Amino acid sequence: MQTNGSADSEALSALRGEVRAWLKENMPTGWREAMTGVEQEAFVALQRDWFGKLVGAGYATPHWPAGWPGGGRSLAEQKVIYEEVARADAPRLIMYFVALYHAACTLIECGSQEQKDKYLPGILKGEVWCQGFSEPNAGSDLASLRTRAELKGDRYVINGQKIWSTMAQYADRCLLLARSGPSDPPQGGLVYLLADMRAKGVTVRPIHQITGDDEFCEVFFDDVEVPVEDRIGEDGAGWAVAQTTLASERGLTLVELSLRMRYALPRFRDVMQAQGRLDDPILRRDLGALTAKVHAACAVADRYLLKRIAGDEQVGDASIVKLCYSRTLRDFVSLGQRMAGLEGQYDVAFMRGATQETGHWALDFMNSYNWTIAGGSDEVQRNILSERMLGMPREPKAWRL
Amino acid sequence: MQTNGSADSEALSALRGEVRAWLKENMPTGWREAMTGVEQEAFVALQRDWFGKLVGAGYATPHWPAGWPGGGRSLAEQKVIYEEVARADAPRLIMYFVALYHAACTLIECGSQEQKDKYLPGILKGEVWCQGFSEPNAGSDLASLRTRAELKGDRYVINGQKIWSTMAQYADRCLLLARSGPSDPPQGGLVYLLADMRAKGVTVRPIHQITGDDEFCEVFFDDVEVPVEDRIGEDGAGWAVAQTTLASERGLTLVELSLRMRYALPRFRDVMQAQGRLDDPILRRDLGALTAKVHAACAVADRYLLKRIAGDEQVGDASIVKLCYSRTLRDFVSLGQRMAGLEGQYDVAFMRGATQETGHWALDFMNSYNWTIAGGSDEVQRNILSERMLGMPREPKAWRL
Amino acid sequence: MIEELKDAAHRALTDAGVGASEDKTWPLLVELGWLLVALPEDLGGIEQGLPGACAIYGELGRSVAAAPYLPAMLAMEAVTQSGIEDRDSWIERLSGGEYVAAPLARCSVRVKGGALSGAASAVQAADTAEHLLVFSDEIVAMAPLKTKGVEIVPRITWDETRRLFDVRLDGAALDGGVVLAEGDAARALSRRLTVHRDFALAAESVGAANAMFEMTVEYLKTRKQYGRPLAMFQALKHRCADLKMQISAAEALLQDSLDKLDTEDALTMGRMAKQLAAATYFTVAEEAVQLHGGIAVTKEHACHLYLKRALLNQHLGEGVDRYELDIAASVLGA
Amino acid sequence: MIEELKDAAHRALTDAGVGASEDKTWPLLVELGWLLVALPEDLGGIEQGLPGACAIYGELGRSVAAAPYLPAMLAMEAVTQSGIEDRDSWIERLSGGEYVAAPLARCSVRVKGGALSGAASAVQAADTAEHLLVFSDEIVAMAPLKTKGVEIVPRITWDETRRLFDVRLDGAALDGGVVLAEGDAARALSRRLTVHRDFALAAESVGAANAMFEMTVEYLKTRKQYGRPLAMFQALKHRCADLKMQISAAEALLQDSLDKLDTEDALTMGRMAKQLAAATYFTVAEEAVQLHGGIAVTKEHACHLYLKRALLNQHLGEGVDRYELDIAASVLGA
Repeated sequence: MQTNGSADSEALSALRGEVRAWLKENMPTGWREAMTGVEQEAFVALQRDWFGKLVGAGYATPHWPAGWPGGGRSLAEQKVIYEEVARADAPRLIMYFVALYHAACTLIECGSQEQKDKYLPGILKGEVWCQGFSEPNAGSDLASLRTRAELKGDRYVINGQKIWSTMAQYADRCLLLARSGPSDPPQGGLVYLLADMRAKGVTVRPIHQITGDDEFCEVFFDDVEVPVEDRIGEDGAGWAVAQTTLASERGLTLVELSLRMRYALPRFRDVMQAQGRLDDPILRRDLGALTAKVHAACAVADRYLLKRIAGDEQVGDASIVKLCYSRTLRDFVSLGQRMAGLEGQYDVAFMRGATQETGHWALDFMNSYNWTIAGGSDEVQRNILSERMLGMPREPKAWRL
Repeated sequence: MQTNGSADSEALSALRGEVRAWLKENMPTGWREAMTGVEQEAFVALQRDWFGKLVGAGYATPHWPAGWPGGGRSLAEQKVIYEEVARADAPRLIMYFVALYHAACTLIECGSQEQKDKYLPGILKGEVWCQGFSEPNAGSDLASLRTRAELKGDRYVINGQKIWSTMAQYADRCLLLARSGPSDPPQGGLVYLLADMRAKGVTVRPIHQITGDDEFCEVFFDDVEVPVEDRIGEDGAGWAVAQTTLASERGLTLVELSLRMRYALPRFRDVMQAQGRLDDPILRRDLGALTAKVHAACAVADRYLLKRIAGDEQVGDASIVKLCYSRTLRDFVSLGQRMAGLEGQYDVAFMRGATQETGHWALDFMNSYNWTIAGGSDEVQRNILSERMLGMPREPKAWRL
Repeated sequence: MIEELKDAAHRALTDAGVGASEDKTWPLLVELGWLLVALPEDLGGIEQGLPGACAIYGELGRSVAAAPYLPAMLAMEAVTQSGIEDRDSWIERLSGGEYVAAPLARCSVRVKGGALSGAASAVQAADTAEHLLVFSDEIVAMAPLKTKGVEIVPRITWDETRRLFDVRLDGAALDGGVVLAEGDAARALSRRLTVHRDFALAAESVGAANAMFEMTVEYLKTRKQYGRPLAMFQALKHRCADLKMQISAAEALLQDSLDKLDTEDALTMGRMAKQLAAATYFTVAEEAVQLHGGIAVTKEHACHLYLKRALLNQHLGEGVDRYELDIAASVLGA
Repeated sequence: MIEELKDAAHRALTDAGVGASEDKTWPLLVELGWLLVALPEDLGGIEQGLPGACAIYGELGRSVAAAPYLPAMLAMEAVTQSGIEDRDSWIERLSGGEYVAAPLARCSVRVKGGALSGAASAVQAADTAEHLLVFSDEIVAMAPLKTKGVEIVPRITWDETRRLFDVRLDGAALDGGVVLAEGDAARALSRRLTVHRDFALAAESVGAANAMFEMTVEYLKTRKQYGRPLAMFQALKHRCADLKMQISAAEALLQDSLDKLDTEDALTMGRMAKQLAAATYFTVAEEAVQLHGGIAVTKEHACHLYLKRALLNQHLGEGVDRYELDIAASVLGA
């Protein structure tokens, strides 16, 4: 079913055609198979290669200001690029996402001119950044962040532990949120630093995931020094800067991911056929109900971006998009693993950089938790939605144990 | 599938045979059809007639002490009677349930000898009692009960409003829970009275239900006088007496109701056949999953009663039974109404004293709320279960607005 | 333009009240020109197409109004799209408020020797209408109802805001009626009407779900237990959040589809929109009653009107399961 | 007696630890005599029947232990029920801890000229076992594995606590093996083994679901957010309450069925017990991971062992959908 494009302006159509043609020419084929059961290094090589191609074509940084390669694109144009990447089932730039979006947008919006000059060119050259926000036992509760940043002369001395840092084992730099003062109000007392991952006292430990992958890491800071000039914003303003970081992808990721899910619907045909159940009304009924939900998830993500383009976004809208994607994804992978039967349990494919719709259903099922738990869990989204969008009262803040 | 009886002792088997034979002989046949679309009076006549027969046979009061007709039966024997009533699809004694269980058990356990002598014989003769616990805007929050009982000399003067009182329009007496003092602790300050429904100042207003029935009522008390000798227990002990009332049916009702659901499973065959979908794998798959749940709900209710018989009951057990029944019932009626299709929407049967498995699926669907909302809603059961059984902490009581 | 239309409809129907009768709402919608919403400008309409009509369906759903707007709009669409000579006079009659009937579920009608035979199911307004719009792959026609060979059987539903009938045609003459399309043209037009019907039911369901949900959140904010508003209890909040997300999804799918109507996939898009909207509305209704508690199972409260409509809407159109199977076929290519 | 057995097993397996290896748990269960649980007293067993065995399955599920107890017990049951002459020596070998293999999913095996052909699916322990128990309506036999015509294909699963294989027999000789039943007797014995297998999978699933659920509630009580333990958040409490109710239902159905095993409906009862238990376990696993959050998707935590077992258990036996269809047939009488 063709649902992209019909609403495009002529300019957008032209861009779409251009991106589609470029992808056809340049996209690495068979990358999924090549990433199955291999060591992390092979995946890193693929990421570097693909990153280089995209930067060269100007498709890696359409969201950067004009003047940078491919920069100055409107959100509508960025959306077209994301849609075409999803359509082509190109690799996601997992290793560079933090650098290209989180780091770059934070620098562009909140960094000094010196900081921009110092760091942005490096990103384009392929420096890898990681995020140091989450901590063990902190979840989405910023007030309980415990990594300390102590100002001593012209440098901060960092001690503490971060977790869920994507591909930190390859990172050159880290976006580090640390505590330099008391958490009163809860968002207060935080400082936002750009830490050197090669500095003395930094230890990275990859986390062994249940799928066999290890794309997330723990990062330990032991008397690590960060010069004051690598602080973004004022001391104590870390929370506000972090908001900029988190807002940087602007809904594009979920447009891409829901489209990937939609383009993967034919995988159900494959699994039904493999099971000899292509004509089974039971599976067909379930697939029909799911298909409507998948299309709806795409529509939700799509319309959210249109709202942003029109400047109409309302509080809670982003939570709807996230929750809708994550619940639909869970339905998607659940049905797939159900259909795949016993054979699906024998399919122990372990694929680097797998998205959630590889057709290896047990793997996809396990990977789906990356979207129901991480990046603001479903539970956090439900809190935001009910309290901020529906105006259902919060429990008074005074209610503490 | 035969799952009753195999665990019976010889004596229980004999009782089962006796009850079964009696029901075959005495049960009103075609009562469901006769109760469809009729006025309340016809239903009342059926109830009176059936009550008389059951009392005569000693099957109405097996739970009363020895000496009363059929009394002194063990819980295991009572269970056999309930099971057979469900199996026969006999009418439920809706109009007399409060008298036979709530009123009688409260009198037997907490009443004075004078009170027992005064009221128990009348119950056997067919006096109808109703319950006056719930109030508008009180739900399950006893602390917010507002009906006032003011002691003036040798009588209480009652003012207030009760709701959800089953068949109060036919009641002679009311089990009335009212406030005679402050609610500190929340359960405090309540008095338990036996009010005369014919007294001056009592007004009963039937509630028009969405199914067309009106088996519930609002009851208004306007300076109604109740003599002090009609108080059960001490002034202020109302909450404790009410607990006796509520515990009086001891799990028998849910044994009966889940069995009724199980015995009604063949109704799915009827609806599938009527829709020409008897062989449809979609419906069969759904029916298969439901069937296991229905049998499980029976097993849950059954084993709970066995635990009570053995004196092994644990806190929260009753909530599991209630929640399991109500959720399974919802699944049951949802599937039925789904299967019944458009024709099911045209089946606007309005049946007095309908249980939840009449095969009129839209009606059954609507009636199913009687079990997910009333008698401790699903939400209340989940609170009890998580806090009292699983030991998940309550929010501190000091958390009030 | 569509936003203005929607706002105006919202105001008018809010004034009329929830579950307002046909006597009240039919003259209202005729007077306010809602029958002209989709009609091209050169025929005297305001040319807002199906998206415009869906704005009205949504508002009618919001207020569970009783007026037989959908059959009238199907008839308008059928007549407009046809090449018949006296099209303008038909449009005039219909837009003037003459009642017309149409099936909201299956319709299997064939022509034999210039007369119609077959059955139309869940026909709204068959008792007050002059004509019945029938549409199948073989024929689309306005069939006279007050003639021999027509049997009209009332089918009372729990949803009292809709008067439905089964209509059986047994060699019913077409005199006074008109054939709108036959052969390939009938197939195309019938398909177009099916798409319209599915989107209409979707829009109505989304509107009703929204209204019922808002009513529920308001109730939870008002009603207190244990010294706090129910809306402060996190378990209820999370359930509301899930419902809001589901309604938003059904609504987004509907709106997104309406933006892209001219693709070849309109039929499947209508199927998906209707299926998801009706299923979501049912979920919302089921939860809304539970969250309201006892008051919702009394006739004093409006909840039941929405609940009964939700029950019915699942089964209109092709009915449950059939939609899902059709959608699956579009994915599986068979 | 069964309670004591269960407690002893619980203690022993708690000592062995979650997900303990076959090397550790197999000798343990042989030594503690768990293979004798269902064996009649006159054959040297402790005669606790299937309910006794299910107590052990439950505890093995609780600790996601790797030992191939189920194939061994199926073989014990098959041999015990057969009328073969050298029954006692077979029982001795098996109860002494000789590994034996059996299919945990479909088995379609036929006899041709004294040799076996067909396939057995999800065969546990086929690599270490001397014999494979095959059972179908046609034949029940202990087939030698280390002989010509036997192909053993390892099937690695996500659940690393189970070593599964596909075994294909192509005219495999029975020398050194034994036919346990043929014809009507085979049908009856095969049915009995199927019932045993279904109840075993049910018991294991219920045990695992309980353990995973308890682990989750404990975690929620310990872990704090916004100054309170997660267990105080009502939305999470209600989800836990629903899970507890569902586990209790699956458990009650299992226990209730085990009390009534000698009815003619044992096959359907086994179907229902397995279907509900496996589905419930899956739901519990899905929710438990979500409630644990990030830690549950790391190998440092035991959650994933339970999750992977839950995924697998759905598909063992007859597999999803097939159970439901069989149960429905028992209601519909066809």
